[in-house]
Amino acid sequence: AAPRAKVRIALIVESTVDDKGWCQSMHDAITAVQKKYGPAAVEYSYSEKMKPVDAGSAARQYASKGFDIVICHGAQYKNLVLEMADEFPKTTFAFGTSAEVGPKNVFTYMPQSEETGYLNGLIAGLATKANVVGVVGPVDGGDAARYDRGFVLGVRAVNPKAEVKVAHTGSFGDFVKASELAHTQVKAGADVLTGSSQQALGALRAVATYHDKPIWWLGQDVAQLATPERSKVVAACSYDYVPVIETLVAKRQAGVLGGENLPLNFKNGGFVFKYNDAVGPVLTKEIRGKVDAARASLAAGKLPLDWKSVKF
Amino acid sequence: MSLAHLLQDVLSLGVFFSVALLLAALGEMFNQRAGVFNLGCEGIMCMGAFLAFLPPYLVRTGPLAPWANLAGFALAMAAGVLLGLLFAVVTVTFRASQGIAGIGLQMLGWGVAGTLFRSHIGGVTGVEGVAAWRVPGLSRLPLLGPVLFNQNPLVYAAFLAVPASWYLLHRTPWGLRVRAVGTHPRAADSMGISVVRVRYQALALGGAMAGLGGAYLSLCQAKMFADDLVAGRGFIAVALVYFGRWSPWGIVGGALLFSLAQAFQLSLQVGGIKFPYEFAVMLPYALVIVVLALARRSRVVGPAALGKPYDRELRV
Amino acid sequence: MRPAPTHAPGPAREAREARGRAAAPSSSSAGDAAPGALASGPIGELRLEGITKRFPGVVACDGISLAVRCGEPLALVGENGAGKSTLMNILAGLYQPDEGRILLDGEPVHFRSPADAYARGVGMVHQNFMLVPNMTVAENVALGMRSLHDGLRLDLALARRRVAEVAEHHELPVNPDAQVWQLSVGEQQRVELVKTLCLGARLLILDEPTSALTPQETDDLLTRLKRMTAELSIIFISHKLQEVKALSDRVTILRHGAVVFNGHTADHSTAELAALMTGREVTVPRNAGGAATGPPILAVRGLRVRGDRGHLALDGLDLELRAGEILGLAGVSGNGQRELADALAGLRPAEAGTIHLDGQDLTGCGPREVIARGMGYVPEDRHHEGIVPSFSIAENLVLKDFATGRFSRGPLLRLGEIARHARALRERFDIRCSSTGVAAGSLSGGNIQKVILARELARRPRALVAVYPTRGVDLGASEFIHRQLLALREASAGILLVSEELEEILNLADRVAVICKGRILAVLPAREATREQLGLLMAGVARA
Amino acid sequence: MPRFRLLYAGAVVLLAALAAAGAGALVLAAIGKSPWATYAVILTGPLQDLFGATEILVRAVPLILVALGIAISFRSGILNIGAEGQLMVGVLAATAVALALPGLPRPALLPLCLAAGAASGALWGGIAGVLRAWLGVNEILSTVMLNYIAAQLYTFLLRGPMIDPDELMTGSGTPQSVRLPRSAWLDRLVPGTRLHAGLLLALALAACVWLLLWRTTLGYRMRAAGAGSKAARYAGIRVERSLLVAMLFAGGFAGLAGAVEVLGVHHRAIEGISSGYGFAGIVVALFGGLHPAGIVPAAVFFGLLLVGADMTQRSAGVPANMILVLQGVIILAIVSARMALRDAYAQERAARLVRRLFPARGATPARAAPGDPAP
Ligand SMILES: Nc1ncnc2c1ncn2[C@@H]1O[C@H](COP(=O)(O)OP(=O)(O)OP(=O)(O)O)[C@@H](O)[C@H]1O
Ligand SMILES: Nc1ncnc2c1ncn2[C@@H]1O[C@H](COP(=O)(O)OP(=O)(O)OP(=O)(O)O)[C@@H](O)[C@H]1O
Ligand SMILES: [Mg+2]
Ligand SMILES: [Mg+2]
Repeated sequence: AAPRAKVRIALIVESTVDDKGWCQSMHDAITAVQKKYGPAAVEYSYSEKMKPVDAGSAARQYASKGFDIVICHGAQYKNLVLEMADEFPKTTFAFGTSAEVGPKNVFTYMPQSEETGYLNGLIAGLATKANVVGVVGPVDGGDAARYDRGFVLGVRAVNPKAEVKVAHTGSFGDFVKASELAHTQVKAGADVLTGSSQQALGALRAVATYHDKPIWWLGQDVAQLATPERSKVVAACSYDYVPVIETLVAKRQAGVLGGENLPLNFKNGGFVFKYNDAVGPVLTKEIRGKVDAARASLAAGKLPLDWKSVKF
Repeated sequence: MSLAHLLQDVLSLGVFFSVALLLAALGEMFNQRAGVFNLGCEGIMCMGAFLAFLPPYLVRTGPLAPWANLAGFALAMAAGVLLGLLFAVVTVTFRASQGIAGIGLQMLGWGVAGTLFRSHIGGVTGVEGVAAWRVPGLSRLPLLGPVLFNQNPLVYAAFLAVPASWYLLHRTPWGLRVRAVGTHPRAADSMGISVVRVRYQALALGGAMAGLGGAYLSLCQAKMFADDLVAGRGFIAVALVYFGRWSPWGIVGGALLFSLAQAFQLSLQVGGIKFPYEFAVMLPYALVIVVLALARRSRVVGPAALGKPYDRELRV
Repeated sequence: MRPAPTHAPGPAREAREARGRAAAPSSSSAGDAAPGALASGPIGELRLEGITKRFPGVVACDGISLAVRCGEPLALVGENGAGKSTLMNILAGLYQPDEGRILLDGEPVHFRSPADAYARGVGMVHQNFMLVPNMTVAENVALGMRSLHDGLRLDLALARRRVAEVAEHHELPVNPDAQVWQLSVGEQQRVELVKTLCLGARLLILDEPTSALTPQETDDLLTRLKRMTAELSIIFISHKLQEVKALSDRVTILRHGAVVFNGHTADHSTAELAALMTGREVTVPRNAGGAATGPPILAVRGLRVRGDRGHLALDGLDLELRAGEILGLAGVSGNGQRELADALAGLRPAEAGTIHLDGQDLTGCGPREVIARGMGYVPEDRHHEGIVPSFSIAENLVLKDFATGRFSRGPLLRLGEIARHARALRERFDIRCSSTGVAAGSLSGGNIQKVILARELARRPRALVAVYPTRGVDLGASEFIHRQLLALREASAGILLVSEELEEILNLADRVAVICKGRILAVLPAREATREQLGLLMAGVARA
Repeated sequence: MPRFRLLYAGAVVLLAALAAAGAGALVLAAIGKSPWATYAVILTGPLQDLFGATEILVRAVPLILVALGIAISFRSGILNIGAEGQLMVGVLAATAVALALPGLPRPALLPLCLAAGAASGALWGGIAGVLRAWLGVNEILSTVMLNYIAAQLYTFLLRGPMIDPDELMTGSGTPQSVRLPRSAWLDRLVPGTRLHAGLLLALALAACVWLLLWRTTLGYRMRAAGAGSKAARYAGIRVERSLLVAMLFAGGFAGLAGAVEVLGVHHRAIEGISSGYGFAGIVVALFGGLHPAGIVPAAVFFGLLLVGADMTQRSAGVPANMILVLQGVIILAIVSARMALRDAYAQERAARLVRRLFPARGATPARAAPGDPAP
């Protein structure tokens, strides 16, 4: 439902809103909501490249200028949100990833990204001819850690013979290193790769250089389906924060300023998943069948994933 | 997978990864040989990476498309020359402190590239880039073939630049002037060599090479551009000059050591290690330090006038 | 090309002047453009008119006018800081004058860089060597040869040939392929000379060329220069008036940036010249004391020490220094003097042998312990080893004692005491400076030497090692330094005076030890030693 | 002459400011933003309210601390590029101590945390010091490399041994530590702002560094070793030891900056805590002339720049990277200008030029005035 009064939303991100990854998905959701309700109903402003200390001043500036909802899009902003929540009790703050329940004017959100990883893992397990699958991880933490583990579960579920090679660049933003890692994975025999966070684009770009080889990529963001490298992307799934934003707006209108955790999963529509129909024969009927079935069970909440059990 | 196979992969990837560092470090070597310490190498690489990426990004099809990469390299080098000259104005003509000016240049290069990219292109964007070029015949050699002769054209160019740099430094009049100006500028000046001019030239050349190193990153290695694509490689290139003790051979050794270690640690991770991956990521950095600490041979001190602005009338 | 005039012995200046006037102003041919064609005789008359050069805070040259007539060796003398080097740097194109002009055969010339000066035949051998140490002799020469700088390939063979030609023509043997840093000071001086000639100098400016040379090398150089006057004009700067007398026809004296005297060398005695230079009577201090009888204070036995290049620089050296004596250590430089001095100061480890100071074993001690035991050291390289140039004079004066109770309280420095100390020493040692707070590096060479000496003497050392203490120092300051050394001797300290100047050693020392190839060849009472005998010993030709 | 000097200084400063502003404006024009509006926000934005003003100081605190250490090391002849890594190690140590001893009373815990930060930073810096002093490894090389190693160590510890157990339990898995006990927090100086007692510490330490460098035997020793290592060695100073001590100080200060940052601002070890203070600190140190009295204002100026440029994003829509452009051009312009201002030779030359161009005013008045016949 459209808000009764104008809502002012501010977003604080660590990289940029066009990073085809973590930050862009939130930005896209807010602009989608803004479009839906009309710019008269939703005002939106964002700050990019915010180190935690800068985020502190930006968030406070937003709050004191009367923004209603201040979203600090990263768990590293947790403290400053908790601190400011005391000082600005009338403002709604939100940050994620976090599964904790915050104070009464703080929402947290947590993508249960093992689900997206699991679907991609199913495809990888079925699509690999070499039975070697590669994961280009940034740092083993947060939603990336969950995605990677879900991915491993997915591969194992359909192809116990396949080996999943998980490696990390140690950085969220070093594209060149991600590219180096992807090349190393390919040389080591991997023919299906995936990766998370913005650095993954470096890996995707590396995969795309193997034009004429059957080497495939599974995207952790549907924006990747719009890149020139899309011919390598078999499928992609990503976070859809639109429900989160709508919830934030609706709850605020209803007088609830926080105190809840909003998970993202297939069940609540927090994820989108897309095949790349143009990718050709690699996307077999079998794959579609298994993935669709799994997606249905996930959406029904009937497929628990014990991602914590995966060690690598 | 066989050990030989692994070795071949590590070697060929190591060579592939080393080129940006190698080019930038060779350029920095010329700067330092002429007595100027340019910590702004990183910024020049950023600009190089960005500008090299522009033509192939803008001209993807059409009759001009095949030339786009070349235009990219040319732009990157031209920008490198300009930034090198800017640095020369600041440090040679105004004789500003080189270390701090270098950090300024780094911020400027990174900032301009990032700002223009952000406001005119945005996002993270790939380009077709430059493909590997097999040397006919040689590429079929066992082991060496894939390692050395199935690489990007710029890889060959960079490795040819090593002996070329040596020749330039030690067998040409210009090299003689550069070495003199970096060791004993007053002596060079007293023989009618213009210290200022030689330093400008060296900085222009160094800038061009750093720009090319950046172009390698965006057009040959990552084949994409993103803000902060260079991510500190310029600083590593500067460190490699010290590692290589101002000699092209030492520098190529350092660049290879670092990149092979990088390729090795990635292979190690991909092979499934049993310790926290962070320690694998540290490996190349730690290795460079350890090798130097163990080498400990005669302390080759750098060009004697390194870092010291020169003025004829200033008392030494 | 004119026939080379025959060498005119003695003060045959009328003949030379006549030749100079006759010389056509044909001397603008590019320096080395035509290899093989060596300097085509002296250049014409060179005139400096009203040259003024200011540096921040000083007027180094204040309206100086000067003429160098063709083929007439001119000597330029003056105290440290009088402006000699500055003036010559202007003539050589390195500095631009603020005012005034240079005329070559009446025609104004403008030297924007040394290259311009060389192109007109003006070349300079600088006070500090202008050689790139990690290059070969040929490379150093090639650096200045314009004709080699066009192509892509460096034609070192041409440079080598050129060096060989010049070396042969002027009988200045040098090895074109030697690395400069491996050469001795004397050899480097020769290389400088060859280099300057190779680049086409026909007016040769020599800024204190002899200050680092041994007596033999000096004599040798003077003979060669004398011979060269047949072909070249020469301006010669030196603090040693005997050399001035020996070489020059005319002498110009500068003081405080202005010409105070201009005349024929032959018409004046060295004493007169010295008085003109300093503005007062200069007497040569001499050691008048009897033979030292004090107990041995410094004893060195069988000392073996390696030099920088790994060779055995000291090979079983024995030496004994008594309290209250000055022991002169004579020798050609490079025979282990430097290493001996460093070893005595604890800066160089001994491979074998012992060093005892005042009966205590100092072998293996670092500089800190050695200093604490009362050893003083006036090192050779005053700019780098003697002072911290960017530190103030006051700070430099306590470089060895800042941590003692006198200058510090606990961890804190006693700045007041340090300043007082500096003022007192400035007074006592006549250090010429605007204040003791200025950077020591900004002082002239002689004053830097006084700072070092003041620091060392104020510590009342038991033994003092002084290496070339008056090198490059003007007459007045030398005299002063010599007096101070004698006074220290009176205070019954032992002094090891390392010098290449036999005058200095014979005037000051009680005994003379001659070092050659890392051993002491002989120890003689100074009264009995003669120059000739010492010269032979130093060359390793004779035994005592 | 004094009038000329004033004119000269004015002209140089004006030219530098124009050059910097002009270069920045060029880039701003290239992205279609108004230079005037942008500059106005940068220079005045942060000063509009108390919070903005205090934010400047919040940035200045770590900058001062890092720069003080850099000043010590540069003055002692060692170029420390490794403050970034030393700072991170300092964050880790301070956090570890605070978390290990949460029961300690505040007067014990807080100093202990600060000391741990400083000590660990010193240790990290000391590695480079030992490598340089006794193994001849160039410190630029080693400190650059050690920065990367520290960054990995940082994530390793925060992801593994030091991670907040809640993060594991809830499955968020963010690499960050538990919130520090309140007894380890630095006091906030102004309510409603983030300005913390670290500022007082930084100012006090600035005074101490001045004392150390110019008033103590230790400082004398380090400066002597830095300014003339050979002469220092000849005078009995153990130069190697001085280098190490200097690096210990430099690392210690950077480590302390990390500790202060975590105890004063963030209250837990998180990713991205440094904000590049390690590099900015070098700039501040050199800007401040490697002297505490210069470092403090330089840090405040940089704080203004950081906060102000950050605001332009929100109020003028300028991309975040523009901050870097402006910092870059300002640094280049100011270092050039500073040289020109301090360089007596350049000043002389300018004076000469003026005399040559305007002979009537420069050279002749003394001579012309008396001889001037009255019309
Ligand atoms: N580059 C310079 N910068 C500042 N002052 C200088 C410079 N060169 C020389 N001076 C000053 O100018 C004066 C003349 O110096 P100059 O070197 O010409 O003396 P000099 O006669 O050669 O002395 P010496 O016998 O010691 O070589 C001195 O006061 C000196 O301190
Ligand atoms: N020249 C020096 N170089 C390096 N370190 C020194 C030097 N002089 C003293 N130190 C060290 O600095 C510290 C304090 O210096 P101080 O000069 O007060 O020591 P000290 O009491 O004179 O030394 P000691 O009496 O042990 O010989 C001591 O640990 C000392 O060992
Ligand atoms: Mg002189
Ligand atoms: Mg004591």
